[in-house]
Amino acid sequence: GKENGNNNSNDGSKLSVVFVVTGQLGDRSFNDSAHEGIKAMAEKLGVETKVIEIGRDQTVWRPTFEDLAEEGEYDIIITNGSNAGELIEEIALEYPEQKFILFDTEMESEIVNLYAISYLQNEASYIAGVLAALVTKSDMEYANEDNKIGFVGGSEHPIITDFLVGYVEGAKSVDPNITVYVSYIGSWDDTAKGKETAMAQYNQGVDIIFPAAEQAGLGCVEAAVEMKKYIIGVDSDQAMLFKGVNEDSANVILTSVLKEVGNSLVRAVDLEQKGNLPWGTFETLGIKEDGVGIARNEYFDKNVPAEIKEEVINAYEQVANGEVKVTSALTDDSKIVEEIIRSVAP
Amino acid sequence: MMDDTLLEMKNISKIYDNGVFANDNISFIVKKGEIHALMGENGAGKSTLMKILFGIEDMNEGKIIFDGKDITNYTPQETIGIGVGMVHQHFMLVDSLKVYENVVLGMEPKKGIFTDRKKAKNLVNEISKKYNLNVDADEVIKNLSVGLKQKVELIKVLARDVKLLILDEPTAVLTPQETQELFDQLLLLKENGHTIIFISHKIKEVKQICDRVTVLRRGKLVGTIDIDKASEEDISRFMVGRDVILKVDKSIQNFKEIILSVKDLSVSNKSGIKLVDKVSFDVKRGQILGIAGVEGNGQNELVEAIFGLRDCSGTIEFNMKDISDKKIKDRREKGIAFIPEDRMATGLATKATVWENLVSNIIDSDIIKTNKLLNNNKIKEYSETLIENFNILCSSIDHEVNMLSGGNMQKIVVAREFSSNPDLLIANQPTRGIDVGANEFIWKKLVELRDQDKAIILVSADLNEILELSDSIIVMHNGEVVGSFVDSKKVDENELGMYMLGLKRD
Amino acid sequence: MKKIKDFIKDIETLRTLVALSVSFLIVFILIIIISDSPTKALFDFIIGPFTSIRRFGNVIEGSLPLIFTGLSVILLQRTGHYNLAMEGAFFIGAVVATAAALIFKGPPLIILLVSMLSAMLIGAIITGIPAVLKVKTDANVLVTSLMLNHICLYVGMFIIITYFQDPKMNSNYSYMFPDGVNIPTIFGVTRINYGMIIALITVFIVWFLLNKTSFGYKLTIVGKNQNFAKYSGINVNRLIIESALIGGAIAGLGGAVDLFGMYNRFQYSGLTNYGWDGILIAIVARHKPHFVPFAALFLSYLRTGANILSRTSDIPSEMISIIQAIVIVLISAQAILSKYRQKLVVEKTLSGEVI
Amino acid sequence: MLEFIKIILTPEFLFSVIRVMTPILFAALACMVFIKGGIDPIGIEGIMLLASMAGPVGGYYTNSVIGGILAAILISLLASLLFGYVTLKLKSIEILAGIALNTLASGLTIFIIYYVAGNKGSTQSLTSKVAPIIELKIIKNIPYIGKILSGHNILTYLGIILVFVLYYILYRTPLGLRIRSVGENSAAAESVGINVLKYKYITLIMAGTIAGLGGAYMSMGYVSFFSRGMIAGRGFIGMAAEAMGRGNPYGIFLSSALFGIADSLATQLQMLDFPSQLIQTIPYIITILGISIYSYRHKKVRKVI
Ligand SMILES: Nc1ncnc2c1ncn2[C@@H]1O[C@H](COP(=O)(O)OP(=O)(O)OP(=O)(O)O)[C@@H](O)[C@H]1O
Ligand SMILES: Nc1ncnc2c1ncn2[C@@H]1O[C@H](COP(=O)(O)OP(=O)(O)OP(=O)(O)O)[C@@H](O)[C@H]1O
Ligand SMILES: [Mg+2]
Ligand SMILES: [Mg+2]
Repeated sequence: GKENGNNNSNDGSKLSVVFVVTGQLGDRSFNDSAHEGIKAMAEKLGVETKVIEIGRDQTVWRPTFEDLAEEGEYDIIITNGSNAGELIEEIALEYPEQKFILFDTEMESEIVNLYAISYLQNEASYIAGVLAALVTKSDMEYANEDNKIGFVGGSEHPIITDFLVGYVEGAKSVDPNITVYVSYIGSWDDTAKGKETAMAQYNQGVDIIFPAAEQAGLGCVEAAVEMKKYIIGVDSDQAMLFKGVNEDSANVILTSVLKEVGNSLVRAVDLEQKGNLPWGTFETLGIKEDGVGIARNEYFDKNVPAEIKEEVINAYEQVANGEVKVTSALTDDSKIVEEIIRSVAP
Repeated sequence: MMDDTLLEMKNISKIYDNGVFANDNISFIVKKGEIHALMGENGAGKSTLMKILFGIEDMNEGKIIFDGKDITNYTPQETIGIGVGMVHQHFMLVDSLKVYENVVLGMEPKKGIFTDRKKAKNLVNEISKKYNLNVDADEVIKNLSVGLKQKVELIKVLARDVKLLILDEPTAVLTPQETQELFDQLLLLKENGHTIIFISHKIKEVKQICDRVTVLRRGKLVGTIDIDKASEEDISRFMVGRDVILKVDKSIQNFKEIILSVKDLSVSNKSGIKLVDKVSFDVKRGQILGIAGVEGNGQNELVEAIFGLRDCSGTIEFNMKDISDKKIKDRREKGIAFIPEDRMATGLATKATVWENLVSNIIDSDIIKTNKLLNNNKIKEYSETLIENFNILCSSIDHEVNMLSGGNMQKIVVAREFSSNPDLLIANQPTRGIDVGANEFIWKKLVELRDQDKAIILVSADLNEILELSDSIIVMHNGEVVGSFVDSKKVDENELGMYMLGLKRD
Repeated sequence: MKKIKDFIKDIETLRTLVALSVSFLIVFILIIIISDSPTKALFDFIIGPFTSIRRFGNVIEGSLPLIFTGLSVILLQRTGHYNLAMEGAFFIGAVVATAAALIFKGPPLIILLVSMLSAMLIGAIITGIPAVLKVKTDANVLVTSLMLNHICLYVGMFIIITYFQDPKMNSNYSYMFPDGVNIPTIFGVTRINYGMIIALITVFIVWFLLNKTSFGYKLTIVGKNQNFAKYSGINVNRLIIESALIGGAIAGLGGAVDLFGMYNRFQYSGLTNYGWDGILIAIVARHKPHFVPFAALFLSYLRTGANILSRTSDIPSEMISIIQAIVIVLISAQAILSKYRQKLVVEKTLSGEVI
Repeated sequence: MLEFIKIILTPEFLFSVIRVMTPILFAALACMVFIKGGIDPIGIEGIMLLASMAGPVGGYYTNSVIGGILAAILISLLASLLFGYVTLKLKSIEILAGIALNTLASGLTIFIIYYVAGNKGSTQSLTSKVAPIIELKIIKNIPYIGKILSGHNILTYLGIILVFVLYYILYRTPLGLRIRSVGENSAAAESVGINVLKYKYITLIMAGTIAGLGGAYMSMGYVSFFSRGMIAGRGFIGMAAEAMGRGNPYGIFLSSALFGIADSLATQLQMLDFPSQLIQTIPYIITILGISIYSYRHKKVRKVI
């Protein structure tokens, strides 16, 4: 390793980054998305990369980061900041030579070797809410009379609530009288339970569900296929994951709420290579910045009727140009957030 | 090799994992068609030798030849295959299974892929009828008394067609009548050409049915002699190295005040049947009260209820105070001690160490404590004293009890219960499985206790023991007291037998 | 002359060493198959934990919660029941300690004490429930305790999320503990903290209870034969409950110590699994409290090494669990050397070298 | 509330109970066999996890459902026999080996699917093979009942049939008698010439096969792919169901059904506006209450008579 990892553009050698996964790869969610970004960096930017998985057991997090910072083998350590943020701040102060990029978090203190990216997932799920509310009343093949849509979360979690509140607001913007069923699986892994939870909602007349439950959400997709209902994917473009493997699944996923973790990381590292990354700040990426969005893939084109598409795109623009301000579970008062969610409860 | 040799064990040595030298170069021969007794003090190595023969224990050295075949390394399966059957000293029964299931285990009659249950039950019924062993084929083992379990074990081997039958202390838990019946059957088997190895501590029994006796002492062979040529005294001398006279000298009766008074005590079983039915009696200081009865007539339940191991109705007064609501702990503290019938299930924690089993009744007392804390030195001293006094053969007090021989286990129970110097000792089959020497010793101890004006309730399947020791006797039949004799000298064996079988009552 | 007892002890030690070597050998072979630089990988795994003070600190820190749950398991299972509620007790102990630390006001030391005591109390209640149900209704302890663990998790998360969640955090974390409400570290570089002292005191107390008091003796007897215990005049039911209460209190305390020693706010997102680890620890320590710290250190060492391995080498992180499984199983393999042992005992006995 | 009772009475709800019950039933039956043969069942979770991984992978390679199920059974047999080797031959402590097996499985499954499917989370990218749904000819047309009982996965019916089959094997055949005797008192079994080891291995094979079917159900019936950690404690719940059913196949069937009901109930309640975590405790609370009341009555009955 090198004795320190701070300078890179100067000595001309390759920039090196390490992605520390505080969870596991294969979540088809933000970790995988970030991983895609890392791969892209290696390919397009010629960056040297390494991925280390350290799981959810927090006791090993600190030693890992400290070891990495102390060895200084990598110029930049990239990791998810929503859980590890506080820890990284401490370590960043302890090892000012080591640079860190955090995603999914906002940093309040201005630490010069730290850069953070957060995502306005509520904005993207607002669009999803709009779509869902339109679909449930439409005469699409799997839609029914009832004015009911669903949301399935892994467990209660601020980020999940952020998804939820945007979704609800979007749906309400279409029809204030809509009913939104909300269930939590109680697990991020249990696909069978995910399926069970979605089926229970579908049995109540819900015809479209937005699951934000990592892997467990895959069970919801199965429920949709089996019961001939709709799903909105989360984080990555999930319909495309099924393309060619399982067309039935791909066809029930009308769109996906995207959180462009990978792209934003590539952008940040690109900036760093050019010496332009504003260390010590954080950026918040919303629809306007293309940090979040919804997937407009072939299945969206094929399966969503034109008039709905139009209204969805309309909403997209409204959010992008700031006409619509979406409530956030991360920054707004929790009372207000609860109020909104409760207003559409069955 | 002589023609009439069935079994030859040659130079057998066995050292257990813990370093105990259980068999040291033992050789002996069993002839076809004989009943061969194996005798020796507790821990002499009899059971070990038989387990080796049967294939359940490995030996370190030696050779076994059966019917001309070398069976040294046979598994039990193979041993059974060539016609050897064994009744173990401690039951080899599966508790939750029924009697007939235990009997046919390993040789189940089949109907298609299923067990032919009818056939299995018939088999049990046939054998129990033929050998007069009355057991209900459908009863679950764990509900059976020790005596009945022993019968199941016998049925188990008898159901298998065996050439050589090994019986490890089968009579320890049988009543005299049952023993006689068993002997009749053994003799019958012998006539039919079967060979039997018979382990017992009772010289009388051995004299009665055996042809030859091999004696072990401390793991070594002492020798084999013909029964005809030896008297009882000879045999005991051969075994223990001295004369043992199983007789006690008792001073004349000198009863003091009543210490225990039982009134209308009743005990019911699961299905509401009365096992003990309104029993009343008194025990006085300085008295040994024998309770006679055929196994299973409520003696057991009665004494367990007195000690608090069973729910019961009626009153139990000890030293003039009603103790029927008291916990066992209180009863013990008030001065009652109890030797239970079943040492393996109740009397010992066999997986615990020797010292742990020896101190259980004094764990809260200061005898083994300093400043309220257990003191290892005191424990050691205390345990070793008991071991020495009661002549318990064990190499370390830290060994698990299940590494001891059966008789030595029993001695641990007896030693512990005597150690608290109780006012009332309830002794249920105290000498079960104990060698003559130790038997004599325990008898002496019982009488000593009585002479110190303590009281003793003695339950025994051994009528001889009851008659020999008791000052007074009550007889139980079907849960009731059918006869009581303030002076035991006023009754003889035959008369007691009539009472016990319910042919006569007061 | 040597006592046979001591001699057997020597063989036992030898067996453990052989088992350890065999398991490392297997791990080594696995590593050779998977890794491109096996020697470095093996070095990182075995020597890695000793290459810096901080890493060695990790080993010691990691053993702390294991000591508590290991001791807890020893007590919980002493009476022969399969009470697994230490997992829930550990977790809920941390939850309640958090609540106490955030609710009570006062000098930090007092808050700490109150928090730890509340953690012990709730831990005792949790493990006590299966025991009481067993005694009163004869409900199977395994079932009730397994169920309770889930209840602890969900109720604990409910409490944290509903009452103590810090809205500033994008995660289910509680508010920060007040200043000074933590267990200070002993050595600067590492996170080894005074919780270690608490752990060692607990080890001593448990050892003392089990070996020096009639209470401990009685527990052992109840575990070995309940009928015999009853016949000996021991109040079996009371002991089953009491040992569960103490075991739970220790697990709860473990939760609090882990919380205040390693974190400055509540951050568990699920059950910690330290309870299950406790079973391993108890078994490896042969249910003897004074061996618990060593067993815990060993497991922690193994994990630290495996973590370093997965970080520095090309060995995938999943291999860690595989390696752990192999080592743990082989360590307890009694059959290793059993023939040799038997042979030695025979030889020594015959030659009269031992008594 | 009325609304809610209506939901519970719908055939869909009762149908879901059977679906939820199935993996627990398999787990509990496997545990039962383990315990009857005197083997600690704590490794069940890991065995089922391995099987649920092998199902889709096997199905993918053989391109057949049968191939998938056989692969699931095969791997759980291997795991079960490995456990047997380690505990019976090397004499490791069973609980320890069981926990180790669970640890091993959690790592190994991810390792393998990453190798096969290129993803550490699930095998979704493999074309799925699912065990067929069976419509019961006559029952199907009975109103209400038909909707509940017909149309389940073939493995579900197999599980229910197994309850009876196992009952007869264990309690009516020599094989069962021997397994039970070996499990309860191996010395006694040995003393009548039964080869204890052989029957231990038979136990392992039987229980392993059942656990394998349970695992296969998860990934080839319940859902159509394997995902990391997908057994999610169902093996342990199976252990609990076994204990609650007091080791009797019929009792186990009932307690598995109770788990199914409780779990489905909680899923329904999730949709109401209650704190989600508290609702998640419902199945566990019901279980504790259930077993306590049941055991208490059992105990009282035992005392009275
Ligand atoms: N962008 C996202 N899209 C979908 N789900 C998300 C997203 N971000 C977070 N979540 C959900 O919130 C959970 C919490 O994520 P986080 O990164 O804070 O930590 P975690 O360790 O995965 O959480 P936990 O241990 O509580 O499951 C994630 O497991 C994930 O399912
Ligand atoms: N499993 C064992 N492990 C260690 N030592 C044992 C074991 N079984 C028996 N021993 C020891 O071997 C010796 C012989 O025991 P054995 O049971 O053969 O005696 P025995 O002659 O049958 O005595 P008893 O008349 O009391 O039944 C005893 O000292 C005993 O402690
Ligand atoms: Mg609709
Ligand atoms: Mg013997």
